[in-house]
Amino acid sequence: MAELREPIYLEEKLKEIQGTGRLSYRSKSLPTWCPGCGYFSMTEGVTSALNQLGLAHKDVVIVSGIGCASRFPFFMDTYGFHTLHGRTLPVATGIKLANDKLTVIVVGGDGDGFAIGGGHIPHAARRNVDITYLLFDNGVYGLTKGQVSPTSVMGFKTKTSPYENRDAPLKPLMMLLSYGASWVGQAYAGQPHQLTDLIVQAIAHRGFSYLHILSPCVTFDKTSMTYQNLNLAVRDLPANHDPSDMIAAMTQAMDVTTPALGVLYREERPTLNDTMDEITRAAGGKPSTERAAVA
Amino acid sequence: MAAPAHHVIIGNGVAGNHAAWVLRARAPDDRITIITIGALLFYDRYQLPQVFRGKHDWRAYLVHPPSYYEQNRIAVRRKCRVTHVDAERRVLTLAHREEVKYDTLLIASGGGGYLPANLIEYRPLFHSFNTFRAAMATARALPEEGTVIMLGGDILGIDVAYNLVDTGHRVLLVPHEQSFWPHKVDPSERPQLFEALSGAGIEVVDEAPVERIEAGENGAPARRVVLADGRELTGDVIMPFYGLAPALEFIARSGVDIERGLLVNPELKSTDAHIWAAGDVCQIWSADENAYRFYYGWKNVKAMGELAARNMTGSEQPFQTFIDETLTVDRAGRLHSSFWDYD
Amino acid sequence: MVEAHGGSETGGRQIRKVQLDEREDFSERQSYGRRVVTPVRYSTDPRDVGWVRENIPCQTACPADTNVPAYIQMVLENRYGRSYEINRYANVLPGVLGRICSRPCEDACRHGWPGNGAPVNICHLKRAAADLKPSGHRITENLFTPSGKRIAVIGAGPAGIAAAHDLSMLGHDVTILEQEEEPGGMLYYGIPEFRLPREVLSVEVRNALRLGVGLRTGVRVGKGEGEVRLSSLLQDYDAVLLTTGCMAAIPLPLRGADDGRDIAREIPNVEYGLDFLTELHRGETKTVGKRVAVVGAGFTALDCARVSLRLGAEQVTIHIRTTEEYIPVTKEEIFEAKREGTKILGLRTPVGLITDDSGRLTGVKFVQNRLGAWRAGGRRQAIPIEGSEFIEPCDTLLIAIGQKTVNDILDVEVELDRWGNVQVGEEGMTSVPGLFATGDFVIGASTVVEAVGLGRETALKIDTWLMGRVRRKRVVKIEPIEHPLRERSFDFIPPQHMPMEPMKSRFDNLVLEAEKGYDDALAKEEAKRCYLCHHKYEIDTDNCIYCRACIEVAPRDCIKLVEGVEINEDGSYGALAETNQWDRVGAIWIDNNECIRCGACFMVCPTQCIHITKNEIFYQDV
Amino acid sequence: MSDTDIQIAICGSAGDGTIAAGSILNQAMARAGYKVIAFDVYPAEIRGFGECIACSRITSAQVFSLKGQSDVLVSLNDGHAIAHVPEVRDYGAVIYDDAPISTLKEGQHISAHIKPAQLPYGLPMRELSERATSAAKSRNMVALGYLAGLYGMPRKAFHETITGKFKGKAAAIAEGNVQAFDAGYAEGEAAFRLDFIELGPAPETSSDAVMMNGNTAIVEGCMEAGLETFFGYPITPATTILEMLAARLPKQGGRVLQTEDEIAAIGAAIGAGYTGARAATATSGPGLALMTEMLGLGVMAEVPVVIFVSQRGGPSTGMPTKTEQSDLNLAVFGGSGDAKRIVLAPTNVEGCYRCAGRAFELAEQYQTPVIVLLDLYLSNRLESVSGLGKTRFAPNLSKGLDAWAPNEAYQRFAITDDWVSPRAIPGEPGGIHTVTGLEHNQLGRPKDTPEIHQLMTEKRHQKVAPAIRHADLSTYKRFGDEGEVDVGLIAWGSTFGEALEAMLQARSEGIRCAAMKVVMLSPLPVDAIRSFCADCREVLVPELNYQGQFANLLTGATGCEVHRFNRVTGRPMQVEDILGEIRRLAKVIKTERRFVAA
Repeated sequence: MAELREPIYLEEKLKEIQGTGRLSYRSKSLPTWCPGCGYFSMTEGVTSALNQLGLAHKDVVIVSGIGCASRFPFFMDTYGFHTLHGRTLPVATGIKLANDKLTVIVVGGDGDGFAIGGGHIPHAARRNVDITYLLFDNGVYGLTKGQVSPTSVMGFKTKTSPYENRDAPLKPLMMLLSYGASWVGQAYAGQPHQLTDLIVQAIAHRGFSYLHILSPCVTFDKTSMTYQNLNLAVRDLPANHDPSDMIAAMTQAMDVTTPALGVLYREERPTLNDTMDEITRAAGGKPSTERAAVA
Repeated sequence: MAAPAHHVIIGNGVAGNHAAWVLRARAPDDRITIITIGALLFYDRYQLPQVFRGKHDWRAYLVHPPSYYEQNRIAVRRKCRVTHVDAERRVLTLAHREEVKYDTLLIASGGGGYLPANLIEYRPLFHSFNTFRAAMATARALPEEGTVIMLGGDILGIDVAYNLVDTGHRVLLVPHEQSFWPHKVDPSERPQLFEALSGAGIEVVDEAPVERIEAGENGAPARRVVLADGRELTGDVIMPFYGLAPALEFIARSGVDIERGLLVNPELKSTDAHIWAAGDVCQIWSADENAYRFYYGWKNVKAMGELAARNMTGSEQPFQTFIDETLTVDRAGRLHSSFWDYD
Repeated sequence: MVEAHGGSETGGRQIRKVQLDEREDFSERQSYGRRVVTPVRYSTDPRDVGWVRENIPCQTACPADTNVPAYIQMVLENRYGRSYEINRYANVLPGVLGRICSRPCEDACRHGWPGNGAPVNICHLKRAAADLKPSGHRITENLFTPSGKRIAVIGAGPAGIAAAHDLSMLGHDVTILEQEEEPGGMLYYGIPEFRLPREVLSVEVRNALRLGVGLRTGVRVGKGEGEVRLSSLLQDYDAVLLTTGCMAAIPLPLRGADDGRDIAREIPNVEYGLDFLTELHRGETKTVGKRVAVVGAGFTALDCARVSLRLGAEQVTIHIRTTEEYIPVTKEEIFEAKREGTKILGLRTPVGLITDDSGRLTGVKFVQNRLGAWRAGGRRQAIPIEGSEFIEPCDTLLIAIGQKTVNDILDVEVELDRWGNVQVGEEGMTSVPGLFATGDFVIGASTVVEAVGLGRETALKIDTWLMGRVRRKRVVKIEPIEHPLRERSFDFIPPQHMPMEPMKSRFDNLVLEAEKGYDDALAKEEAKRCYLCHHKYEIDTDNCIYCRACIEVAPRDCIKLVEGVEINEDGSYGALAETNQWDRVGAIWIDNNECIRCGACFMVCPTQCIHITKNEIFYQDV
Repeated sequence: MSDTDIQIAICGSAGDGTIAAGSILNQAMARAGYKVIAFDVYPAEIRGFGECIACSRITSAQVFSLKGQSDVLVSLNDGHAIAHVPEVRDYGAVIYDDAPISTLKEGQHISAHIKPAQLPYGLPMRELSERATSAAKSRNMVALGYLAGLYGMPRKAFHETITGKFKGKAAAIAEGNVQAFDAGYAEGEAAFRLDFIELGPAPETSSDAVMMNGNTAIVEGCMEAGLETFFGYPITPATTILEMLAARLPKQGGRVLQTEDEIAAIGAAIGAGYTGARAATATSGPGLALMTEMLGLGVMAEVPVVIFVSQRGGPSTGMPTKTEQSDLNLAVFGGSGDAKRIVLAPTNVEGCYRCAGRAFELAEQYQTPVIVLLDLYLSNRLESVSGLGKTRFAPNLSKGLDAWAPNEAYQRFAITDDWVSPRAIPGEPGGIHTVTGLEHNQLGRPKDTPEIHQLMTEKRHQKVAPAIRHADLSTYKRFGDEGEVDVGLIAWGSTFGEALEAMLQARSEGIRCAAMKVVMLSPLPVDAIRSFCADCREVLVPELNYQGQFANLLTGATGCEVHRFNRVTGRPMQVEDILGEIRRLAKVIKTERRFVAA
């Protein structure tokens, strides 16, 4: 028997939503993803997060590659850079290196990130570039109309895996943990509240933060990573989970059948820009930050 | 500058098209739109009986070539049914939910075949002749030398009946008080008129109300009419001709006055300042008769179309009919109705 | 994506199909008082009250406040008994109104709105509930404790009966005084039996009075010999309710007949339709001539015409002052009359009666009219055209141009309005303390359902006056619904036609009912057509990700990108302010006025943020 | 009854199932024995927004291109379709949904735009779809059914095609679509026809003729040439080659791998080629750009490998779903250094099939990468192809170790009189050697002396020269009037279809003209082109790029002056446009003649 919810009164809700000012982070044009796409929760999540963190529109750059998710910058009212397939992280690194003050957010899908762009992730992670990487994992190629992806589950049938996908899917969370990402979390597009909360933490984190977002493709995956299945599968991290405990994080990351949502791992360590400053100092020069202080 | 005025005409018959022509002449820069439920451009309904003579290409019936409408910038919205007219906002709604604004509206939607209430349930068993499509359907359903049972037999029907007989078909006419409509025939004259029809080869049966109508099981005859007195008539098609009933459903709830037809003053303006009417659809106030009355026949309808167009564009003349409604039998014993005249 | 037809690919929910036809009948179980317990909220918030008003047009249109969607849903669930009870709660004569109601609800039905097709045959379903309820069905009444108050109701018409029932349910001791031999008023004496079989009427009337209402028939209230005085009643009872309706025919206003005489009454073959029908139903034998002319445009006029045909008239013509468009009768009724052979001629007013030397009527003189200004209720004025008189020959003339109240029964000073009807105040009371009045007696000739509604309303007002406080509050009852009960395919079901008696046999006698009523299959099929407007679809904006999956599957323009909403001065919602500008879209919202409750959106929502609630008017005892 | 020639344009928004409806129409009509040429235009978004047009020309006699004006327009989305109403001929039909669900402003409904001479056919598509499948998404099937019903197209063929299309999916899906189709079909049959569009009887088709598009033909060629390994990465419009091979190649023991990118794809292919296996990859312009580095390695190391390239609008990501012929330079010259390679550009679907097969022979015979250059239009264009399986592609043409005189030490890059060295493959005894991307000597050892680089560069160029005379491959061909003509057309790739059509029409108008197709772009059949130009008063080179890349190529190689006719609309060349150009040139010639005469 369905439970009875508190009444929703439209004008009150509208006042509340419009009052927050998060809508101002949206562009004017409506997103063009398939209706129902998990990526819509990205717009809601990121806009709310930027709003909660009170970041100025002009100080935010969103970088994307090729793929469905990469259209995101067009739906935001911030700086955006729509680069090439899989080549997002180098661009983002360059931007962050050139300007400390910018908040750089990279968005991409599983194909863009782990297939063609796979070679770039480990290096962005171990250098601890102070950027946020939002990876929307839908386990399939959407823009090329449905081919198998590196995170596709085994047995997944696509046009390019007509005899079922035989390759074991990547475990991105374990990869990122072992690559040395200093902040690793997981969220689910079907739970927008938590997603927003985690994006806030990821951006707030100083260093390379990786948020893995389970985001169903409603057009090309009707069997495996669907909302129906995920609704039943996902769970929150145990209340006693310690994000500083790599082993615990790994254990959670290993569980792909009932994905754990929340912050798996967090550590503080010098970012790429920090080390750049140190090298500058070691070479006897003046780091940009200090020069700024003098001026 | 203000947008050019938009004259919308509902109906694609003589009245509507003639009105459009006159409007274009009098208002070179205005928008003119004809809205019709049919799929065809304006064609000559008086030629329709030709379908029995094998004239089946609709282009042969067109009054104007398609280029005419482009040259005169007359938009013809075909296959569009008006479902509502909002006289307040001066917007009419089409069945596909498109809203069309108008500055002046001319209702020239003509009349559909009238059916007595007790026959309505048999509608699917009838053939009609009011459109090219209906005429073609009838022509296709009617075999060589086939039999037509004509119910009522208004003046339009009698024209069709003549053509049917001339093309070697058999016609059984079941008379009704509506026979010879819209002529008001004195009961005493009816026998000789039916005489004349019989003379022309139209078999007139004794008048009796229709009891029921049946479709023949597979294998001829296709149709059976059972009369109240038990008589049975069989034929290939049944064509009811009980006169016309104005087609006005769409405007019923828009506030203009309607009795049987749309009520208009002698200047053809309805009770709404922006809505006019012309043709079989309108009941015009006649001062001398102290009543709203219909005027039929090609000449009247054309005159109404022209007059409406003039009054829509500023003039103020009243309508007067040019034809006296006569129904005569000529020396050859053939009926002649003044409603048949046209040029 | 061709392959993507049907089903729900997007959503978090699995469809659970409801096999409506295979449900067992719960109505007995209901009568044992065991109900599935569901969480409920009662609201008096103007936004909720306004929602019900805006979104359940049928109930809003119903003078008796009948909960239409609820009882139709019961038909769907094969619970005819329960359906009947829901009806009976609002009006105690469902079987009767299921046959002869004027159906304001159907004119309002959302299914009849532009683009939605034809309205649901609500009235036929009401009758179906009455006809098809299980043979062992028990009536439920929730009774108040006895109050010790005594109330006299004058007149056993629909208003009187409805009031009497509700008053006695509220614990009062009620007595009805009726001048005729049978209770029912116009229902019994006005409406012909081929439209309303008498056994249906009497059973429901008796059921209505079973709570101990005293019924004294053949008792006239008035000033005359052997008539009960109103003044004495006022002394004997705590309250007296006048529901004597409009039992007098309005005389035919003829030119040159301004000396007060009513010529019509002096000519043998001229009768007033009301008297004609009343006498007929008192059991007198009535006859009509070959050509019958009826003047008037109400149900009475049509009844007169149809009765005349059954009495052997050959040509029956109804003459009306305006036109068919504007007369207050259902289109079905007009169609049936025409089908039976009645002619209806418009734009004419009778101005004189033509008689021969023997003083018998040979024809009626009419004047041609044209339509004039608009009057209340979409009626039109008819303006006579000078010099357009003409004569219609006829053998019988039946006059049914209206009814009025009879006030000569009052032996106390009561304020009247300019039409001679008694005036009542806010609390339903006349200028005389303890003397209440309602029904046609107050508003003039109207419809049965209006009378029932008024009777019910006044009963509550009397109760409030007697008890000194409001004991019944009108609130909105809100319950959660687990999943949609409808399918899109239901919307394509055509209206189910009422089975009719074949023409041949119709005229055999006066009692053979013309409408046969739905059988179970027809009723279920028709019930499927109901949108169940009391189901409210809402988007939980907190969980909405604005993905528009719902909009894609919407069958109409019913889900909208919203930036604001109008608020009416009574606090209810007005129109939604839509926008396509992404940074202005505050919410994706379901426009319940466009919504046809197909459930498509519910099925596909990825974050399961669409909820359904059942919103109904509920009378709370306080 | 008259010959059939109906062109149908189905227009909708991406996600309306426009393309799907079109492909079912094509397959069904081909199945019924008609000739079909079809081409789709669609946007990059998967669903919801951009404009899609599926255009099919159904004929009884073979034609070479689409008509400028369609006979029927089916609108699945008025917003997009309205703009295309003028592209329907007089007395042509416009089919649309006459029961939309939301209120429209005047002019937003297509019925407001149908010209007086055109004929409106409205039906409640969405409603019928919902009735049939209680969902709106099979609108396209309803519309298709209506079309088929209206013109009495063979219902059975459609049923088979639809069920075929959904094989492997839930049975309900196929059924639903068939129901929707039938719902529309019934409406169409019942509709009162006013147009004069006639569907003639199906022509007699040679038993082995089948409908296919360019990519499918490539796959057929690969299958028949015994392709053993294929590596690919999804990219429009080449993706379907990978998709089809993924499904089919394993059936005959071949192997397909979807690599993580184009760089890896060609790398793996070259590795496989080195082992002697027949190897290939497929991509589009952007992918080819990535591959050029590896391509250089292939040339340098003389490894046979075949690269199928389907061009799309560029530069950069450009117009992924629009056609263009602007990768000629990249294909012929792209890469670092003097990297000579063989480039074939088929001009029609059957050509795709033959070139695919021959490409492997060429690669082996001349031990070098071979590029087969298509474009999106040719990749997606459907034509009927016959003679499949008749062509026996040589199983192996490589000059093997047996061609080496055994008494000497084996030289992988030995200089021979035809510049092609005997090639040993791993596993062969006595053929041990090393290949490298560095410049090398006959033994394959790194060496950068002036003589070696001079010699080896010459070797890599000279060895491929005879390719223009390759057996059973027409690397060029002349059509139209023999001998001297006024106007001569030289065209390549997909554009040649339009060029030929235009030339034929020009002749019917009494203009003396001829057309030459050039299939091999590198090496270029220079002598043939020279003599053709010599025959023509004026030479016209129509192509779908701005620079006139082919005109540049052949002028540079032959020194012949040509008129360029360039279009970069993202759409195929229009026959009318070329024809106009021919008329213009012919007129000029005429006036010159008059001037001379006077």
